[in-house]
Amino acid sequence: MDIHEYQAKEMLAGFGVTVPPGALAYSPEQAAYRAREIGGDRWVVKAQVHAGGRGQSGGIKICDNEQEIYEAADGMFGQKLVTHQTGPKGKGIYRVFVETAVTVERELYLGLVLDRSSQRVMIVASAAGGMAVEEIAAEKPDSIVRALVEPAVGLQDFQAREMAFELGLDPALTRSFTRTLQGCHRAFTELDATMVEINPLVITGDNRMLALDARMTFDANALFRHPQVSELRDKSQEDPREARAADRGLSYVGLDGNIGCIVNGAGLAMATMDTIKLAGGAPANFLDIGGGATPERVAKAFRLVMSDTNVQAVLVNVFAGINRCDWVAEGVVQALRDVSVDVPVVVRLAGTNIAEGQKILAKSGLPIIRANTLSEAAERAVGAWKHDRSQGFNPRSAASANTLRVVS
Amino acid sequence: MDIHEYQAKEMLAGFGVTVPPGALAYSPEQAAYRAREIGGDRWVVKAQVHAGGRGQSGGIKICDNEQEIYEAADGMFGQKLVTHQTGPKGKGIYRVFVETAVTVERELYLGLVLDRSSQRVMIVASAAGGMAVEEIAAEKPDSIVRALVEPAVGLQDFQAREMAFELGLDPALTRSFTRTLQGCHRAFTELDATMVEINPLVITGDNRMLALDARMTFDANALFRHPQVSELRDKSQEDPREARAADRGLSYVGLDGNIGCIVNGAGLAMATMDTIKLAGGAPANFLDIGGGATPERVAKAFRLVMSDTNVQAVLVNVFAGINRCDWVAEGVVQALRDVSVDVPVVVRLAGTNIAEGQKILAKSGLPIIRANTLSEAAERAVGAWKHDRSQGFNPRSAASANTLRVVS
Amino acid sequence: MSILINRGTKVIVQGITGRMARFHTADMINYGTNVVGGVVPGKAGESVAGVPVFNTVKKAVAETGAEASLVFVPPPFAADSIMEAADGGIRYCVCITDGIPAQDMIRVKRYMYRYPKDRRMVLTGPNCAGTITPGEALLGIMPGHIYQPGNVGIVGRSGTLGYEAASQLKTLDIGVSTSVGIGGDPINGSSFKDILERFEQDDQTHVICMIGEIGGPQEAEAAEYIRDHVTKPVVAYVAGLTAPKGRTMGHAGAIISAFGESASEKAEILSAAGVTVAEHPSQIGDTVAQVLKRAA
Amino acid sequence: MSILINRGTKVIVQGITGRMARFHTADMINYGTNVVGGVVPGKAGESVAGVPVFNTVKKAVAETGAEASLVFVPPPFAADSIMEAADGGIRYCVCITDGIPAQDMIRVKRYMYRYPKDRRMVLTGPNCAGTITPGEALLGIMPGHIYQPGNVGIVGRSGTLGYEAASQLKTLDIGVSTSVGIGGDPINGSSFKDILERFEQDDQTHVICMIGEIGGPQEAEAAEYIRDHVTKPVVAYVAGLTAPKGRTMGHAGAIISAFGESASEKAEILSAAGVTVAEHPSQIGDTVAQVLKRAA
Repeated sequence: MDIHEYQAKEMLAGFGVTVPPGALAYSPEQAAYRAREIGGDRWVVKAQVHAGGRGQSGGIKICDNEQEIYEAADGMFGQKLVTHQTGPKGKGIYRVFVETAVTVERELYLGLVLDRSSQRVMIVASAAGGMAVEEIAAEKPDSIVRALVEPAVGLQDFQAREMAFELGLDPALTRSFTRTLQGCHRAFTELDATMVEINPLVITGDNRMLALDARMTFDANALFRHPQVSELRDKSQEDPREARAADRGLSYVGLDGNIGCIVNGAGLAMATMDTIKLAGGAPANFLDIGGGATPERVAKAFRLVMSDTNVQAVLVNVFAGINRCDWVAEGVVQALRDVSVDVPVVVRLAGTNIAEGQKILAKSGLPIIRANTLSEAAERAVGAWKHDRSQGFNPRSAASANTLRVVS
Repeated sequence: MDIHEYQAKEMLAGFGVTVPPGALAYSPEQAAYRAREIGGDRWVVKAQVHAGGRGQSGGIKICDNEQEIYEAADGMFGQKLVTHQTGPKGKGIYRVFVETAVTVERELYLGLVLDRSSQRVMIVASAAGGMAVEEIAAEKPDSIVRALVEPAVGLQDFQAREMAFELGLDPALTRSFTRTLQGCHRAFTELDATMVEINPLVITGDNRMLALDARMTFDANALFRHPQVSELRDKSQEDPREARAADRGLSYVGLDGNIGCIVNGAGLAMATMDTIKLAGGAPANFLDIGGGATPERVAKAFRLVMSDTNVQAVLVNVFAGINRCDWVAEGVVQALRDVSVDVPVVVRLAGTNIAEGQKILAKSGLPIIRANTLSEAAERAVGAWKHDRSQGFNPRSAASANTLRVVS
Repeated sequence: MSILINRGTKVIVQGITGRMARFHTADMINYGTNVVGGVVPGKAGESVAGVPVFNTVKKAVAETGAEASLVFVPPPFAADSIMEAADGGIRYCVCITDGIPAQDMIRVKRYMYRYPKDRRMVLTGPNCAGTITPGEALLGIMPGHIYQPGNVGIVGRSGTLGYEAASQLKTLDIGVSTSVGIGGDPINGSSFKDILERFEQDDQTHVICMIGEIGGPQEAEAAEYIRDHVTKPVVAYVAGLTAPKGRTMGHAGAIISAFGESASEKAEILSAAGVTVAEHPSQIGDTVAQVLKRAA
Repeated sequence: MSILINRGTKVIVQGITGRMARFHTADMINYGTNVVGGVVPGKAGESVAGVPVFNTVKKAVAETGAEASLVFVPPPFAADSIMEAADGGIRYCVCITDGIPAQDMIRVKRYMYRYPKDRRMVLTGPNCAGTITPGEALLGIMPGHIYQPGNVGIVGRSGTLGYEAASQLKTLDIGVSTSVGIGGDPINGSSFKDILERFEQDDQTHVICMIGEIGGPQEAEAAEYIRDHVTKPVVAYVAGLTAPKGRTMGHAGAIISAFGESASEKAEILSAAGVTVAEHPSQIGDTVAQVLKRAA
């Protein structure tokens, strides 16, 4: 789960990380008013969206007076900010953060992540702050210093000092860096984060260390013990389809293709997508319906997949283990009776009671295209989609012999 | 460092341990008034002293109305409570705790200690609560269950459950026990305790689990990070001489004998006491003056030792390592000139520059009895004391040939 | 021979009174697994599918001699249950639970290392389908009938994709020595490498089939291990060719976040280490069959 | 031979710029110890007693090849410094600091175990006088001149009582192979047992002299170890015959809190394990002399 910059800063400040004075605004008027509250004579207005790369995309403006602040904020509110991290659709700006501008002498990078290799928390720092960590890794790999946190004792001061000296900080800043890093680490572990990033971590003209930008992401599995983090969820920043899927216990990721996928299990879902690709098609989505392929779940899955207007064929691939195939087949038939599906549907079932399952599909009278193996399923789905296309059909507006039409 | 029962309960309650409603009082009037605040129809008035065994010594009274509370408290205030843990002098009662009386179905014992064998925190519990853990260990050793806390991960719920089931608790109480134990453990580690004891931990008539009595002691070495614990120190409960010594950086323990000891190093101090005993005498105190035997420190030590009116001879035993003997000898001479010492003084110096040290003692003109070895020193101190006694002198009131008299 | 479990392995189920656990306990017993009991705090004295329930793992081990455990406990309490198993004398634990916080798993792994190697519990999962030695014992939630006894060792991160592989093999009349699901979480009990090591030492296993997916360094680490230490032929498939970078696919483990974590990079690394990589997920069975023929 | 340190051991001093540390660094160098540097964060470039100061232990080890370290850092920061030494490649660390919180020491000990045995640091102390191999090297704060080279290994909890023993030996013209102070704290880096094990394996050590005191289980554990594993004669003295139960004598370690922790109980346990116990503290030297004569 992602949160906004201002929320991350507020959290980290609670753990002893120093941040510039700032305040949130929901309107241009509020932005100008809050700048006066903060005081100073130079401010930064920052669009609050769940994505990096705001600076290059007009999401960050430096202002010298309240009029400029008003105008900067006014230009942001209600806009979609498109950065290299948002995808082409961009993310809506509904909040801006007004912050005192500081004079920056040096920019550092500081990040904490779950490192899967060591199965520990890893600290990554670099003297080359201000650019994305991927760029740093590509362009200045030697500037990166790393440390692993021993889970038995947590991050030790000496590790922070070692990094600080590697970064070339003077003794006073070494202490600030240690405090900052220990604060980030405590926030990371106490709040079950999966990532904490301060980029840039700046050294000001008066030799103070400040977190100029901050990002945190959280372990969704651990939200049960952090209601205060759950409260920070901002659905305006999420893909509405993915968010809706998550609310229904399905795992959905929208893609660019046009063959919708309904699969049980993440690995099999990816393999299904791969097979579609190898058969010459393109998957419209990743969708894992999870363990219990109940009729309700299958129906929800169909609704979700069909809500993507690019979808021109649907491939259902369910490997029934615990759930017998006959039961899953009933679910598919039921779903197709309940949900409006006007594109070809290919169903591949495997596992327990496969014969009974096939019989149910056949008996249903629905124009379901059946397949026995994964590759057969993919080929038939791609074939159905190509056939429609070659016939000049727009399958979402017209019916064809191969097309299923069930209206709820 | 010890704290009072009511303070321990307040702390543990902050960590989720359930305690009966109660309030502190500094006078009998306040005790009666606070009982009304608490409500209920039966109360316990408990003397707040740093010692166990209050019940058998009149430090705990059950009262049925405010008059009884007033009288119980009135009988306690200003008294010295003598229990098997206080020593014969007892401890002064300056605060009483008024608590709602509860109906007790079962009494358990729960203790957390630093276990030196495993070098971990050990949990000790017993179904035989209400008596001292030493008695439980002697009389019902089979009732004791133990668990060690793995420092890398802390106390786990399963460990608490295992104990609870061993204690024969039902599932609902198993959950209460787990919460209580986890609370105690968090208090132990977060506050750097060396002991947390709930005895008895009771199960009430309505199947609730309450801490009826609680004790905590803290690691003096860790107080620097717990100012809120330091604030709970109650000097009225400490031996004034030991407290004064501690304030001066000396480590002093009063004993029953009459040969005062001034030694550098705890091990050597104990060995010196042992030697006195083996020579037929009895040490009046343990006193470790620490590393730097400066004249000021030695003077403080003499003042402290002489404040014990039982002292009839003083043995100084300093093994000079870093501090050369000549320097220590100067310190002793200086101290004897500054402090009124009217009993025989035996000085044994060893280590660096011993010859120079001896010369300084001899030259001082003070009637210092010198010794070269530990046993010689002890024999001479015991001899001087016995000689005085056989001459019928009361060395603290009259002078003798062997007695040093220096008035500041 | 087989790895991790066999016909004799005495099994307990932690959280046995839950709906899913009851179902799978019965299923495991039907398969022939030697299930000897269950553990649910406060439910000692009850019985599920004919086996007794105990309050603690220690008690269950003392009474039944249990050696293996299946954890079916909800995410907030699962880490505690795994540690209880490790402390209670269990030698092999499969954790099915999906959704355990990553930091809990870091702690669990740290905890298991407090025990000397000769009594350190082996954990597979969490968030896995379990382990099966076909014809002998099933410790998990997979459908037993799709596995045929034989000498291909399967190890994979994904549950249903593992079923797909096993059923492709069965269609070709190829059997499985043991199939191990290591689970899809970023921090898990055993890695590919840990299981490969066991298959390498197992006489019954002639060929190893490894089913990876995008995300994480495990496949690359496995490749290095195979290159240096595995003498048996290894077939691999890596799911997620079509997965975009930076998007989580279904479970926290499946996200491409660094170089070498995409399916094609992993396939390349495995090939370079001498592994026969199946390009299509539907060719896993055929590829194993070819390698078996070559090895024969 | 000797244990832990010798003439060649390269030593750094952590916290070298403190007043006490400066004094003892000069003292150690005068004694002949191979002090090669010091560590104080932020003071790189300075020098103390002719040796360079570094910002971190890692840097000091990289630049000087240091193998041993003396920690002179104030109590709130000492645990961190010990861990820095353990992580920085130091093989043997003596911590002089008195007053480290017990929980910090529990963490330090847990931390050291993260390293495999072959690169795990040995720690003695905290709250100890240090270690000396007479005539070769001194790593601590003891007066070097009271130790004569020879073949009695001394291990003790108390500093000045250890001096007392060494000087009694010197008076009798008996020398010391190595003398190790393990410190008076309840949680310490090395126990009697750990050091006895080293003396047992050390050719130069013919007789071991162990100086215990009241409180804690270490002497009883040592007795058991001596009975089962030590072939060399052991002489022991236990201070605190006159110490009352339940009162702390000078440092947190010296408190009798359980059965077997009083001086007389400990003496009895050691005797039963075949140790020659000196009854009087002033007889430590004589007792060692007798045992040496018997052993010769």
